Amino acid sequence: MLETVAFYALAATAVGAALLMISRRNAVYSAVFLVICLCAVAGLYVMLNAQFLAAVQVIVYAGAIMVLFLFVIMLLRADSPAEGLETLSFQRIFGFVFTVILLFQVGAFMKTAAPGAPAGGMSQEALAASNTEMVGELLFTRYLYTFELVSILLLGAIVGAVVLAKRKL
Amino acid sequence: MDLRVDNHFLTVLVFSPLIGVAFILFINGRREDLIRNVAFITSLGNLALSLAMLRFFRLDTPLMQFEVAVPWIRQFGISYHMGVDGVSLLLVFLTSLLTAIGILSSWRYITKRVKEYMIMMLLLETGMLGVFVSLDLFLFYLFWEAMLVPMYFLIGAWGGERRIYAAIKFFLYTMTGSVLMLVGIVVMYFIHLDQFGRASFDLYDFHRLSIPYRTEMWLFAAFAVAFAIKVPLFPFHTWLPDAHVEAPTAGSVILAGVLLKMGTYGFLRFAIPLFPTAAHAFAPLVCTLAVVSIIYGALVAMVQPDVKKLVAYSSVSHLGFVMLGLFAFNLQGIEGGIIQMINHGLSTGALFLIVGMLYERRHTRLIADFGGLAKPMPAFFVCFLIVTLSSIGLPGLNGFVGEFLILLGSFRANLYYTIPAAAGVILAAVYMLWMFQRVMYGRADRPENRALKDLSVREYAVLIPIIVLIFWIGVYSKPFLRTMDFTVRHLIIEVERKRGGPPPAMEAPAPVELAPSGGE
Amino acid sequence: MNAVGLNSYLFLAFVLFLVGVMGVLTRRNALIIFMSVELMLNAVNLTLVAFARFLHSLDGQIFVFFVMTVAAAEVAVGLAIIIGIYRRSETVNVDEINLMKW
Amino acid sequence: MDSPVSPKDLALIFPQISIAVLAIVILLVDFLFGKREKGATALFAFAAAAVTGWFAAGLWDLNGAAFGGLIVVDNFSIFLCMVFLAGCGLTIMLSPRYLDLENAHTGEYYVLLLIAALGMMVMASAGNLLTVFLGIETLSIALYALAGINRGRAASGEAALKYLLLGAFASGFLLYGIALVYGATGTFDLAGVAGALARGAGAGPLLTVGVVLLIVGMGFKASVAPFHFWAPDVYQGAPTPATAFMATGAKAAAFAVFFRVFLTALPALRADWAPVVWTIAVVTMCVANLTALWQDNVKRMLAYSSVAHAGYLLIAVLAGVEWGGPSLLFYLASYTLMNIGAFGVVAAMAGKGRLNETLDGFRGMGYRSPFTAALMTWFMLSLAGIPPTAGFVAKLYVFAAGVRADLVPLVIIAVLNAVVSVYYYLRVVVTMYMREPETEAESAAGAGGGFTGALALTVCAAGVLALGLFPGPLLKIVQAALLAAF
Amino acid sequence: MIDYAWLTPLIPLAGTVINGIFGRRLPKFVAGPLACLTVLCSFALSLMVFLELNAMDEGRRLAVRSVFTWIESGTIKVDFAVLIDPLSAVMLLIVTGVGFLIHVYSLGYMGHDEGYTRYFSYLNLFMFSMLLLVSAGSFLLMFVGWELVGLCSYLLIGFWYEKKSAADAGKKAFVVNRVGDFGFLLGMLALFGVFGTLDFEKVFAAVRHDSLVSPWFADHAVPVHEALAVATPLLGLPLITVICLSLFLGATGKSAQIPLYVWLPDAMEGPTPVSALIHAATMVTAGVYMVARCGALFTASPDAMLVVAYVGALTAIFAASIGLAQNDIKRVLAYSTVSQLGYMFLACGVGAFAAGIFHLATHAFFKALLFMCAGSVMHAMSGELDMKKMGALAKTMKITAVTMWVGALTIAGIPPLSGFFSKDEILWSAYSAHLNGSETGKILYALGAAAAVMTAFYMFRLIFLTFHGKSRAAPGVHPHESPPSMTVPLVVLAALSVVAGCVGVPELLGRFPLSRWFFDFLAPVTGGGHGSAPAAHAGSGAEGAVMLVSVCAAAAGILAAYWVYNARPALHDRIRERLGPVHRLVFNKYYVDEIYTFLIVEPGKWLSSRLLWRVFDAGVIDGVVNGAGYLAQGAGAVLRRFQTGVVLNYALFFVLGIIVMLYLIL
Repeated sequence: MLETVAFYALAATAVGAALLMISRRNAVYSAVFLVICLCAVAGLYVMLNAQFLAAVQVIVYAGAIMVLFLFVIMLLRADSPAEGLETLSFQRIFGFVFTVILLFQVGAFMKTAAPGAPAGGMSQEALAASNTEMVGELLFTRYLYTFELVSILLLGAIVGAVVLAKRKL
Repeated sequence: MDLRVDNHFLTVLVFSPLIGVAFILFINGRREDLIRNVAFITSLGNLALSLAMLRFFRLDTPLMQFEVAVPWIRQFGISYHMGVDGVSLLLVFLTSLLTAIGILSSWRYITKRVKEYMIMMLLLETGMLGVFVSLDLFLFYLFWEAMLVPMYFLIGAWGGERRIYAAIKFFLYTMTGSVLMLVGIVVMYFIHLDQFGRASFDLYDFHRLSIPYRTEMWLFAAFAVAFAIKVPLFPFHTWLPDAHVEAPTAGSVILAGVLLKMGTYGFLRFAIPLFPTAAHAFAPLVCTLAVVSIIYGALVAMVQPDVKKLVAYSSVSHLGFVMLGLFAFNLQGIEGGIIQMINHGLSTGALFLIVGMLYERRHTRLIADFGGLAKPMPAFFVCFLIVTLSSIGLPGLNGFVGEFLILLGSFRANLYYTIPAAAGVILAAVYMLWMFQRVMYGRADRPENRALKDLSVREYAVLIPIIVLIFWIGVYSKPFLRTMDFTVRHLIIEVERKRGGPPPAMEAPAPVELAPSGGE
Repeated sequence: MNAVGLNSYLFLAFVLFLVGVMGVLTRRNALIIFMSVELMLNAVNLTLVAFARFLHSLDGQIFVFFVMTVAAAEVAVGLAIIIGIYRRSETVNVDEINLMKW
Repeated sequence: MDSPVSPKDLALIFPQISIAVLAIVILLVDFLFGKREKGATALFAFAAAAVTGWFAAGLWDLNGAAFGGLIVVDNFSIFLCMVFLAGCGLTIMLSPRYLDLENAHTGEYYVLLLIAALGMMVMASAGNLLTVFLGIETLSIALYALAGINRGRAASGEAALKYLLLGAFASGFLLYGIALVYGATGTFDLAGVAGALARGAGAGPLLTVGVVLLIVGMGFKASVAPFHFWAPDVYQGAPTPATAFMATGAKAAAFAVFFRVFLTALPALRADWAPVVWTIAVVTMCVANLTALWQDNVKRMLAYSSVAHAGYLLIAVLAGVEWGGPSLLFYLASYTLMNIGAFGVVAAMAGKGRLNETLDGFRGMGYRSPFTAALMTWFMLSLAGIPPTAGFVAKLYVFAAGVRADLVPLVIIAVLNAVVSVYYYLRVVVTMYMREPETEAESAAGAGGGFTGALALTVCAAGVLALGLFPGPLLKIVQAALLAAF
Repeated sequence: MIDYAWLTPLIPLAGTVINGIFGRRLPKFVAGPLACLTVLCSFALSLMVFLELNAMDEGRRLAVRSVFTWIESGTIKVDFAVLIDPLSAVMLLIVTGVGFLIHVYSLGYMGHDEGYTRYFSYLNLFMFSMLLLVSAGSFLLMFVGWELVGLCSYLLIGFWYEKKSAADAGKKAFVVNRVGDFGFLLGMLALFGVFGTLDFEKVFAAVRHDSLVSPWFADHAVPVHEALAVATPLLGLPLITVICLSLFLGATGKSAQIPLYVWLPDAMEGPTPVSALIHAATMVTAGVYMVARCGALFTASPDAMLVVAYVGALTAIFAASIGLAQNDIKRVLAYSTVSQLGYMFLACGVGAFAAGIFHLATHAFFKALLFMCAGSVMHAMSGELDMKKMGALAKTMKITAVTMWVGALTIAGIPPLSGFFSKDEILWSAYSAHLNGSETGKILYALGAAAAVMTAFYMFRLIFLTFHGKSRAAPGVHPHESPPSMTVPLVVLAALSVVAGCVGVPELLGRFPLSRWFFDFLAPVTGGGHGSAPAAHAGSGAEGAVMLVSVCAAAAGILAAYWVYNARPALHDRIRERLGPVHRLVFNKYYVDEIYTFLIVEPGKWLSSRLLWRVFDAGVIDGVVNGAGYLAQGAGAVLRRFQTGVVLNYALFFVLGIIVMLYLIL
């Protein structure tokens, strides 16, 4: 019961924040609503026994990344509501229509679909008990390769970001 | 197939122009006369090889000669397989001859970018020769397409006003047809793979296929469209006038003299023997189109104001005869068709040379700009007259032999096509003579026409070999017909055998023997 | 087992995803578009975690971890690009960035 | 628990390690060279690509999976690695002069190229949807940066932004697709997915939607319609050598993934995805070829052309493993050579402060710089599929594969499209040989490319010729690669 | 000598080659005589051949000599072979004989022309072609000569090519001939289809012996008469009729019969010796020769024979009527030629092939004579052709006047000149022929007799207008007699015209050595000497009556002409006014040229130029081709608009793509 209530509360928060995010004219507000949305999703992660991810979500995503966003928004003075509606009206109408079509095309399946057979072979309880530990272990054993790969990816991102953003080469 | 390497004579023949190309590449582009000489000597060398081939060609066998077969791309069973038989022999010779003549005729006509021009001419020669000797469909297609490129350059870079339009139209139109043929070739490849478990693009292997009826029809259609565009058969002909008009003289000569023959050659070498049933099924359509080409080409040629365009449409008409002959499926028809290919190459080639000579002198090709040229240019008059008459099909000149045999063959196959086709003979006289009259006869009203120079030594050299052949074939065609006799007989027998029809009616009608008591 | 079924999570994630899509399609501020993309990724993450939960598998969570990392990397590069654009043309409106077309 | 890394695993990813480490080394070494000496960095980068290629070649016929199936190193992937690295090396050779002229020569450029190559290699050998994703992202992030690296030009930044926004958008869909496939089959492992599907598990509308979204995600990278819109803009805006790499390597990697995912993991669903891919192929070919007819900017035209080629390549994917696989590999190899060559010529057209990418700049080039023009002609012919070029054999092979798979209508559409494409390829040739320059600037539009550039172009041209006339050895290799891999 | 008969055509060819190649470097006094010499050699050779043949047994006068194989393809084998039999021997003699005289005449006539050597090379080429035509051993080789004489005709009519009318006339001649050749070609194809050979003696022998043949439409051997009786599809006529009519179409073209006669009057644009040689004496008779040569075939088809006879008779009277009103001296002669050729066909049509050939021979003499006289007149009048501007020339041109009188009397049919005998033979054959009932013969006879009156009238109209009455010459024209090289041939031909009749005298007028020689000699070829056969059953009374009528007709014509044009010069203007429209109709040659132009030439041009070329070819066919290109470009133009440059639009298409894909797959 509590879980259901929590789910709907978080879900409503997430969707509401998301809708507000995309509809605010001021980019700063959007960023703030996105943070709220991300936190709500983090709450859902907890409910799904993904405590580690929930933590990462709040710290890295909502914390670091969104701060970076806000920083850039301020830097570029993009918070001023410069957007006009009319120039993009057809784009907006179609954007809305297409999204709704997608909702009806696929939404129904989302409510009826069932996952495949359990593949992990681990009980929920075990997973819940030491989520962080297990994720960590997997990352450094089975997924060591990808972990290292991501480091190169990040290196590339850093190099790229530096090259692109540096004032003078 | 068992791979025999008889000799590499054909390799040398086909690729010898590339030697010239290699030399020319290293000559400074400003030394134009040297380039011309090298190109001409190369083409003469090639012509000498062709003559040697004629000399050593054996007349007593239908089989391929000078055959060379080397595995090339084993994964697809593609082999470097070439050979010459009676069908292709004369065409190879014609190619060598017309290229040499074309190069000679370009001596003063081409003054810009001589180096590139000569390279293209020689590349074109290799491409054309390759088409006529390839016995592997991959190899054939390779030459068939590759040859478009130098021709495209010749039209596009050295042509007239609308050269780019013409060049692109030529390229795209012909390519549209040939890509469909490529799909057809691939389909055959897989049929062969399934039936024999072995990859091959070899013509010999494809002859052994048994193809389901529907497939055969489709395959024939794919091949036929490619070839019909090249021929060009009505209604696929509209690229031809444009290409001819815009091309430089030598380009037109080769276009008319050789390239169009690739279409008819393709029918004879591939489309008919590979798909005999379909070929017979399609024969009414093809013959109808051929007859329409004959009449239509002639009628439209009649009213052209531009000499080159007129000759171009006349090609449509003449090639219609060839097609009619080939689709008679009998000895006279096919032999007439082949001879007519040669004839058309000679006479139309010569006509384009003549138009080129006029253009060099007057920088116009409009009939209305000429008139009264007979007086200042008597020798030119004679040559032009002979060539015109050859094109009309005057007996005693080459054109007649081909047309007569075609009509004879076609008459035996289906006389309904023969009657309108024979009527085309009348129209040929109308449009050619009318043109001839307007150009050569009358009073030279324009002063520039009055001052024209007669043929130069080089121009004699260009025209005389053709005229000699025009007379030779016209007066004594037997040696030419003999080169193809065995091959064509064999081909007809094979076609009939594959169709499973009655044994070939090669000997009907039997000649009447003189009754012993009668007449004397 | 669970009071809230998998489908609820899936549907929620899908809705969030579509909100992100709608954001991309309807906004012209590059930064907001970019945030909408982050929202889409987030929705995917939720889907993955939900599946992981119901499949009794941690792979999904691991995947989410990598998605987050990649998202961070993309943000880094993306913001650098946006800054570069802004420096040159003083705008972050994507419909004004159309030098190249047709 | 055992050590997570076995020596064999390390051996199999040694080329990846090599290129990653060398990239870092170059990043550091780059500091040694001054602003005008970045050519030395290029040399190092070329060496890095070459060495890695040598390592990769050493893995031929090893055919194994590493890291629990995250990575599958088989001949298929090794062949593609060689193609990527060749493309990378050629791109590096084309770059110095262009970047110097554009004042955008930095060492980071080469590092990013190498990282992009790493991403491609990961994609080619990905055995798991996670590696697929990470490979794509590694590649993409490097390419986003490469597209925008020419900061002197607005177009470069615009290209980067467009690429990034759409790329991220597409990643979202790809991820959603991966998530749905995971949900339906319970695994990210390609073989696992195939196994689950073979057991009859998971099939359902969610999985189908997931497959569609996978097509979307990978189709974006492969630039197939209607997900190709980024390609012309990005190709045009990015520095030309980088474009060359994008158009060849990235596309090849995308098709490698496409092929592997759909033919290893999802063959069971072929009946579902084949019609969709069929349609996409037709739309891609037609849209790209028809739009390309109008392009006056050669680079942009080549971009549309590369989209069109993606359409042809889809035929290979549809044709299946036996014929489609080798034809795909052959096509990608030939395509890499001829397209890098073509973009290389465009790069070579650049002069100080002028890119000369439009057709006007090519006027009369056939006589101004005959060698480059001849090479360009050669590449155009190859792209158009005229024998005796590699492009012809490649097209023939792919179309043959299509015929084999009973896709004759599709093949006919494709060959007709190829005819249409001839028009715009020949337009370049027409301009070079048949039109005279009209302005001073046009007649001055140079074509050099520097020594390395010319060398790279020559290598490409020679390769195109060699593959066109004697494709046998390479055919043997690609057929062997597929036999061992699938 | 028969073994060398094949040289007969080739000797003049050598002349052509020498004059053609070295012509401009040869002096005139070499080129012309050289040409004459070659013809003289041929004549000598022909004479020897003729004598040798004549010396043989009557039944064995046939020799085929093959020189080399020209075409060989499967069953068709055509040799370059000559056939020497009485018919070809006679023809060879006529052609070389008259040809030689005209060559000599040309030496003078063309003496001052700048195209002197060109003229003689053409003329020699003509001799070659004509000799080839008459000596050919097969249909195909005959066709070669047939076409080549057409070519020479084209070249010689257009000899003065700077005159547009000359060039046009040349082309017209060639094209109209081609229409006829089309028929010849079809007939030949059908013959090959039936007989499997084109050699004359094999075909005719098969017909004669009714051998077994395997025609193309039957799958087994059948006798010739069955094969030839097969009804042809579409037409329903027996095959033999179709073949004969096809061949006859060829003959009407070459021999200027209805409906293809229109080229001959225009052909007078050529030099007068050419008109004499080609368009009077030799080439135009090729059709008659061909029909006579194929007598065996034609006799097998009564319907075809009837057509031949009617066409001949109608042409005879039709052309003669046009000749009544022409003022151009050469055109009068041209229509006269057409008319006389009609007589010859009439003879062939009624089966009297030998009579046709006989008339051919005499006609060759007198018509060549008339033309050359006309040429002499023109020579004297500085090229003037209009008879209205002549008159009283008899005073200054004695020889010409006398010889022309002889020619006119001959053609009018005044005994005992040769024309009387040959024409009478034809008229009598027609009168006595049994074709489709005897009335037909009588009708044909009536037509012929009427034409005879007209002939006499227009010939003497010409004579009186030209040589008598007052001179109406333009000032500055000083008529003078021609040089001997021209007058000597006139005299020779006049003599021949006078005496030639004695080898074909009707038995009614007595028998003497050689009196029926011509018919007897030709009998093996033309079949049983038709010329004399009717006499046996029609009775000599009727024959005498026919003869008398002929003479009266000729006399009436001459007197009428005298009355109108000499005795009462003012009368003819009144007659012309009285006749009004009829005169205009006749004067304008029944507007046949205009009708042809209106019905065939103009629609053809319009069809080709406007409809086929500009609308259909450029518009429809090329429109489709270019349209495909434009369509592609247009589609491209639309599609590229989707590439707006705005990334958001791209995302929109992206999503749209997904929606469509989902729609497809779900």
